[in-house]
Amino acid sequence: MKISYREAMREAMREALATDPRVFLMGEDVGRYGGSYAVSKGFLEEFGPERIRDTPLSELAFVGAGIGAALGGMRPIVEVMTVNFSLLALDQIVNSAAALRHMSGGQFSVPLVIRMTTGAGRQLAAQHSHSLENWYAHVPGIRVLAPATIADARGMLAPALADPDPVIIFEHAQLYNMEDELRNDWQCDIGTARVRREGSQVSLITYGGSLPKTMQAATELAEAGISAEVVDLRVLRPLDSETIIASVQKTRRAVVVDEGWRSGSLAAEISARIMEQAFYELDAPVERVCSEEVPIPYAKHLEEAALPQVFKIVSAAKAVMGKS
Amino acid sequence: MKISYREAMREAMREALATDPRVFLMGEDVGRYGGSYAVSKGFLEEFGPERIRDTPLSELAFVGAGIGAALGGMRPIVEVMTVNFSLLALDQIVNSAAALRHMSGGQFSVPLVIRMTTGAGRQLAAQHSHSLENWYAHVPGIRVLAPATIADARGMLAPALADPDPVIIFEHAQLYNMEDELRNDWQCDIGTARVRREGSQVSLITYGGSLPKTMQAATELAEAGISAEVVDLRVLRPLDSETIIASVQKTRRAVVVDEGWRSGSLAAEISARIMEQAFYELDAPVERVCSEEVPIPYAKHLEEAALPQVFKIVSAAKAVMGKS
Amino acid sequence: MNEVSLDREFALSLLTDMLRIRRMEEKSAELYGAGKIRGFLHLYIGEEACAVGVLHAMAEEDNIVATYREHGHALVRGISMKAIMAEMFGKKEGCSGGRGGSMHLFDAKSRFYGGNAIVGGGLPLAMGLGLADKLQNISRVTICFFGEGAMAEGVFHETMNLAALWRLPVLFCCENNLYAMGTALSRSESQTDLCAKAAAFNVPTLSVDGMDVTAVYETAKLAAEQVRSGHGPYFLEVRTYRFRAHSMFDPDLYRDKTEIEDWKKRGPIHSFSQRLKAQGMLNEEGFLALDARVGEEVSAAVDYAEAGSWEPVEDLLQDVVSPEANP
Amino acid sequence: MNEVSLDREFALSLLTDMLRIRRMEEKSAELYGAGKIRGFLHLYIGEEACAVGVLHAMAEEDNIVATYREHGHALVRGISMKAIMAEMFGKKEGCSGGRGGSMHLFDAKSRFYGGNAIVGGGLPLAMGLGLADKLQNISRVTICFFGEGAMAEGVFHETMNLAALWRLPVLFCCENNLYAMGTALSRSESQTDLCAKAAAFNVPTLSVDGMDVTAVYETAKLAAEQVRSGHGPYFLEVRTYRFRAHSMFDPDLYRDKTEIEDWKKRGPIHSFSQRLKAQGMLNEEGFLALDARVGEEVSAAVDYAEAGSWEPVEDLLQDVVSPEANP
Ligand SMILES: Cc1ncc(C[n+]2csc(CCOP(=O)(O)OP(=O)(O)O)c2C)c(N)n1
Ligand SMILES: Cc1ncc(C[n+]2csc(CCOP(=O)(O)OP(=O)(O)O)c2C)c(N)n1
Ligand SMILES: [Mg+2]
Ligand SMILES: [Mg+2]
Repeated sequence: MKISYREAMREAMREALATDPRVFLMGEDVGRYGGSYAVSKGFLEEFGPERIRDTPLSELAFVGAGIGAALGGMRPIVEVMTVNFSLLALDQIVNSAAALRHMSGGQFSVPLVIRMTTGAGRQLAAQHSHSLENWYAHVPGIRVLAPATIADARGMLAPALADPDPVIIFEHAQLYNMEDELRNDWQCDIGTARVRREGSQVSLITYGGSLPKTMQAATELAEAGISAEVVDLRVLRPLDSETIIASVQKTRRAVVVDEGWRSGSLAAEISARIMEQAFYELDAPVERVCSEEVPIPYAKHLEEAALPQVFKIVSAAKAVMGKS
Repeated sequence: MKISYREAMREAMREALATDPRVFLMGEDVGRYGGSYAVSKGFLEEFGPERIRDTPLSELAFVGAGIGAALGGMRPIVEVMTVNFSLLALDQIVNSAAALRHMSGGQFSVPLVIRMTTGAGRQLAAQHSHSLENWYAHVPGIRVLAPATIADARGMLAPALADPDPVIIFEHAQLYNMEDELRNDWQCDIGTARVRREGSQVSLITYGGSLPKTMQAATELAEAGISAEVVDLRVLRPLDSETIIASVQKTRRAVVVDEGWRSGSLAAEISARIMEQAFYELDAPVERVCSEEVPIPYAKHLEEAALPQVFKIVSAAKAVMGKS
Repeated sequence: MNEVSLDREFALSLLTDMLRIRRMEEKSAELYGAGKIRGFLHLYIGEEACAVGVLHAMAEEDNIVATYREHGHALVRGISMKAIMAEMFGKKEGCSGGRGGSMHLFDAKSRFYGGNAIVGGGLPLAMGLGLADKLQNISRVTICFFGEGAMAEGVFHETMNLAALWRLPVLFCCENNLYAMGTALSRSESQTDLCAKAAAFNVPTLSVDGMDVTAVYETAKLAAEQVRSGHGPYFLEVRTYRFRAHSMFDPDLYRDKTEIEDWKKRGPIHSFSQRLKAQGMLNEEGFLALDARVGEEVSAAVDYAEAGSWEPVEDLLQDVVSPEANP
Repeated sequence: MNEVSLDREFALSLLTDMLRIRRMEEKSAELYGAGKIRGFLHLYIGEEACAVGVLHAMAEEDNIVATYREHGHALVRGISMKAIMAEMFGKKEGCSGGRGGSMHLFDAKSRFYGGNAIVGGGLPLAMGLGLADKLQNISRVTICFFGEGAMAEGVFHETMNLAALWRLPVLFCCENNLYAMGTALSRSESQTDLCAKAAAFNVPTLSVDGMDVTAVYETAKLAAEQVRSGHGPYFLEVRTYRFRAHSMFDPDLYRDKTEIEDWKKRGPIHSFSQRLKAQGMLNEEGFLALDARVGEEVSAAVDYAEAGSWEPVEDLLQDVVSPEANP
């Protein structure tokens, strides 16, 4: 059966709410409004206002409340409407959620899941188009997930809720309407990267909203006679170096695709790791396809120019193949 | 004459306050208390409470006020006590200060300087030891400086205040008591990296609080017969790739030293750029010496173990020389 | 306020401005449907009396800080409808060069400091503008618009305290339309008397019926005078209602249709034109003529936007930092 | 409150706890000078009646959230002086395994949720603990300590609103010592009546003399009862003063020496022991004996800390994430 990414995420949440009384959902407009991306539509009626909690516009406090509730025995899912607004809550995430276990010498843990949408592509301009996954991936003490397929949208929440530590789930806004077959084997781990397409000549390494573009690029590359392997990171912290390195050792070439701004991107981290762990097996320097270093502009053609696109991935791959 | 980093910074501020009536200083305890690191001691008496403004504990609002005041014709210096507390102000920095010029189609600019201390090393534990320079260096629209010498502490503020765009200055807390001769040529640009020690066999690339450690490592390497060049980035955004690449092209080997946590560090960006621009000239993969991925612990021996240290730099350099 | 006798010319200018906002936005909604305008589009329909009443009470040299629901404020403040429409089309001729879109209208000339899509984001910025004026001994009011939803944000609290502590010349204008997206005021604030919240900072407050444009005007004038004469900040609550959904993505299922209908009966344009007619200042013909003129302005704006140009992609990286930036 | 007749045993337990804090901290300051304790050290000396009065009014199952000035709270709550001292030494035997230090004392057993070095950082956390209890129908009070300086932070505003809106069982206890580092209350708040600030959220408030330990106790008990019986949050202001500098780095130049001296005259230990003597519950000998016993506890704690072990450096990466974490 084909379902959308939105429905997959929603099913995952509904299952969690239905099976674990400790789980509740909290955030701006998750209840009465139905979720700003309609992921929790109908939940208020189904689970009631105690478990589907609309919050005022108070990102710092309700994220902090999620931390406290997790400490207090609950399994909160906190929805921060978008990563853009999560800047207001970063203090609680970095200074409390991520640090509490360590600061307390292992006495306390924070089993909290924070979901937020991320990314650009809908002409929402500079303040609504951030991709700050790498900021979060930088912080010890949290796990960072980027489901990019229907199966991961369906499967990642349960292990995230079972994780004794804070987990951030990034849902790229452009993925919600994506539809695909949900097979029975959607249950998954939250520790490993996955090869989404096998190939032999170049590794295309990506995550989240850039996965569909990268898959498309691989198809186009195949048409041009280049065999590209696509690695979906899935888990941005801790990174699964093994899968990345294994792929690069096989293909000897890599392009990293990342919607974050280029400087200081997650793509840089991947590139550095490949450098450190597979330098002597590389036939060409690793390339990055990232966002241009500009606050994302509103005008459609400029926004498109600012973001990773299929043609850019294709031409980067050709370049590392020496075929530009 | 020998002066301390603190005095150099202080002289720079005093000069700015004395010569430009648009300049004022604002932040927690900058006035009556004299600055939490005593950088502005005596300023309240000298310049009065209108220009040396103590603020309540309201990081988001007073940083935002700095943005507004800059828009309104002033040249504010906002002191955020430490980078740890700057998390509370990130929204204003990223979503307003950095984006306003672009969002307004170039109509408005924000000539604001934000100073903050950064770094660990004084056993202040997990919530007071962050090195998040790379987060800031990731954001288009701002300039990020890391004065690491007495001359830069003295010289960087004036061009930062003259910059029409927001500038963040990171002062590593461990540097304040460092003393050195202040020569007459302290005036400087805020666009380039600097070779602090010439060498031929390996480039040690670093910034901020890690510079003294790296210089020390270079000395020890020299004693071991290895000629290390030390590059001080000085400007973390925009990065001066040219100086970095020129050094690596000469030495063919590099170690990046960065107090940030390893994953997603600025060191990763440097490594990725070297990969992209000097791959074929490298004799060995670029190594990174970063902080361990742990909220910085209180106990002295553990804190030391978590941070870059001279011996780690030395052994990384030897490793890239194939002499580990 | 119905009793106050009005200068006809002034009254008509208020009505005209409300109509200009209304018609421009109705057109925008249509163009959104047609894919000409994209991104988020937050309509101000129903709330026109706020921007019109308040901004008519301001002086030319005053500063304006607004939200993502700012078409009306931008227009009344003097940004041409053409430049606004072009901006929403993403054209180079737009008031933000096409980079900002509906949520980021800017205009240096009229001291319009934007359009801000972070709820509460404009509050400290406005306070800082006030600080700059105070430090430079400039007698000017900065007016900051925000919704009642923004009052839950910590930044509201921090900003009010600082503005009051430093006695800054800022007029805080809360457009209380009772909803923040789908969240009703009573479900987001433990204290729903917004003036009481503001008063806790020792800031004087006033509340006014936001469906009555002259009441808004008079009240804002009073508040602005206080601010201008150096008494520090003022808090003004304008009680209003949005007739449309929060944005074009909002199915608007969280409020009663009857509630909306009740408010519409008190619609600011409708009620004010009725009143002018009753006072003999306007007749139906006059209204239609006015509306027609506004319609022409809207058409001209759309034509202008349509004819505008796309900024070359090569310019993408312009205006991120200043070109004169060292080095 | 001087008139209330006291149970002797209870009175002596209050006095003892205040003395334990005082002597432990005096020793800590000495050890700081000797380099045994490092990092930031914020002394509570002068404020002992707050932690002692409030925490004696709490039940064993209640939750505690404190600040970086929390030695006293940790001790009164039941963390052994040995474990606190070892923590400040950075030893493995410390209550946070040596990872936290003075600002991050934790103890799961006594539901002591730390030590937080971000001003205001504990507020939403406490509110969340209250939420967890409410959702689980657990009758428990979460008490959150913070300074008056924290009330300027936006997070105070957001937290109070949410706690009040959701009627959460949280007792917010502001230790108003009049200064936030070098910033006097009157230079940081436009409204210096802190109860008025809290009342703006429709939260009931009480203010009490923080130099009078039994007054604090009685008032906290009253407030806690309200919270426990399901009436939602309560705000308690404890008016106190710190006799020492903000931290060991603070030269303390921002307040009058006479102000400090005046407050010292009302010192909580001094005044309470005087009162017990006046009521015949204590004599000088008794006091000295008590103090000697406390001195022994302090010595034993120091010995324990001194004899403690350093965690092996190889364990550095432990307790960053759970070892059971799915890989
Ligand atoms: C910090 C932040 N959080 C959330 C949002 C998403 N959001 C946009 S508008 C809005 C409601 C704001 O309500 P209000 O302040 O009352 O203004 P109104 O839309 O009613 O004019 C929300 C939640 C945002 N833009 N910024
Ligand atoms: C968010 C944040 N900003 C600034 C600081 C630095 N700082 C530590 S304590 C303090 C003063 C706090 O005063 P108050 O809340 O009154 O508590 P007190 O120290 O008087 O007990 C400041 C400014 C901090 N730790 N956290
Ligand atoms: Mg509203
Ligand atoms: Mg205080």
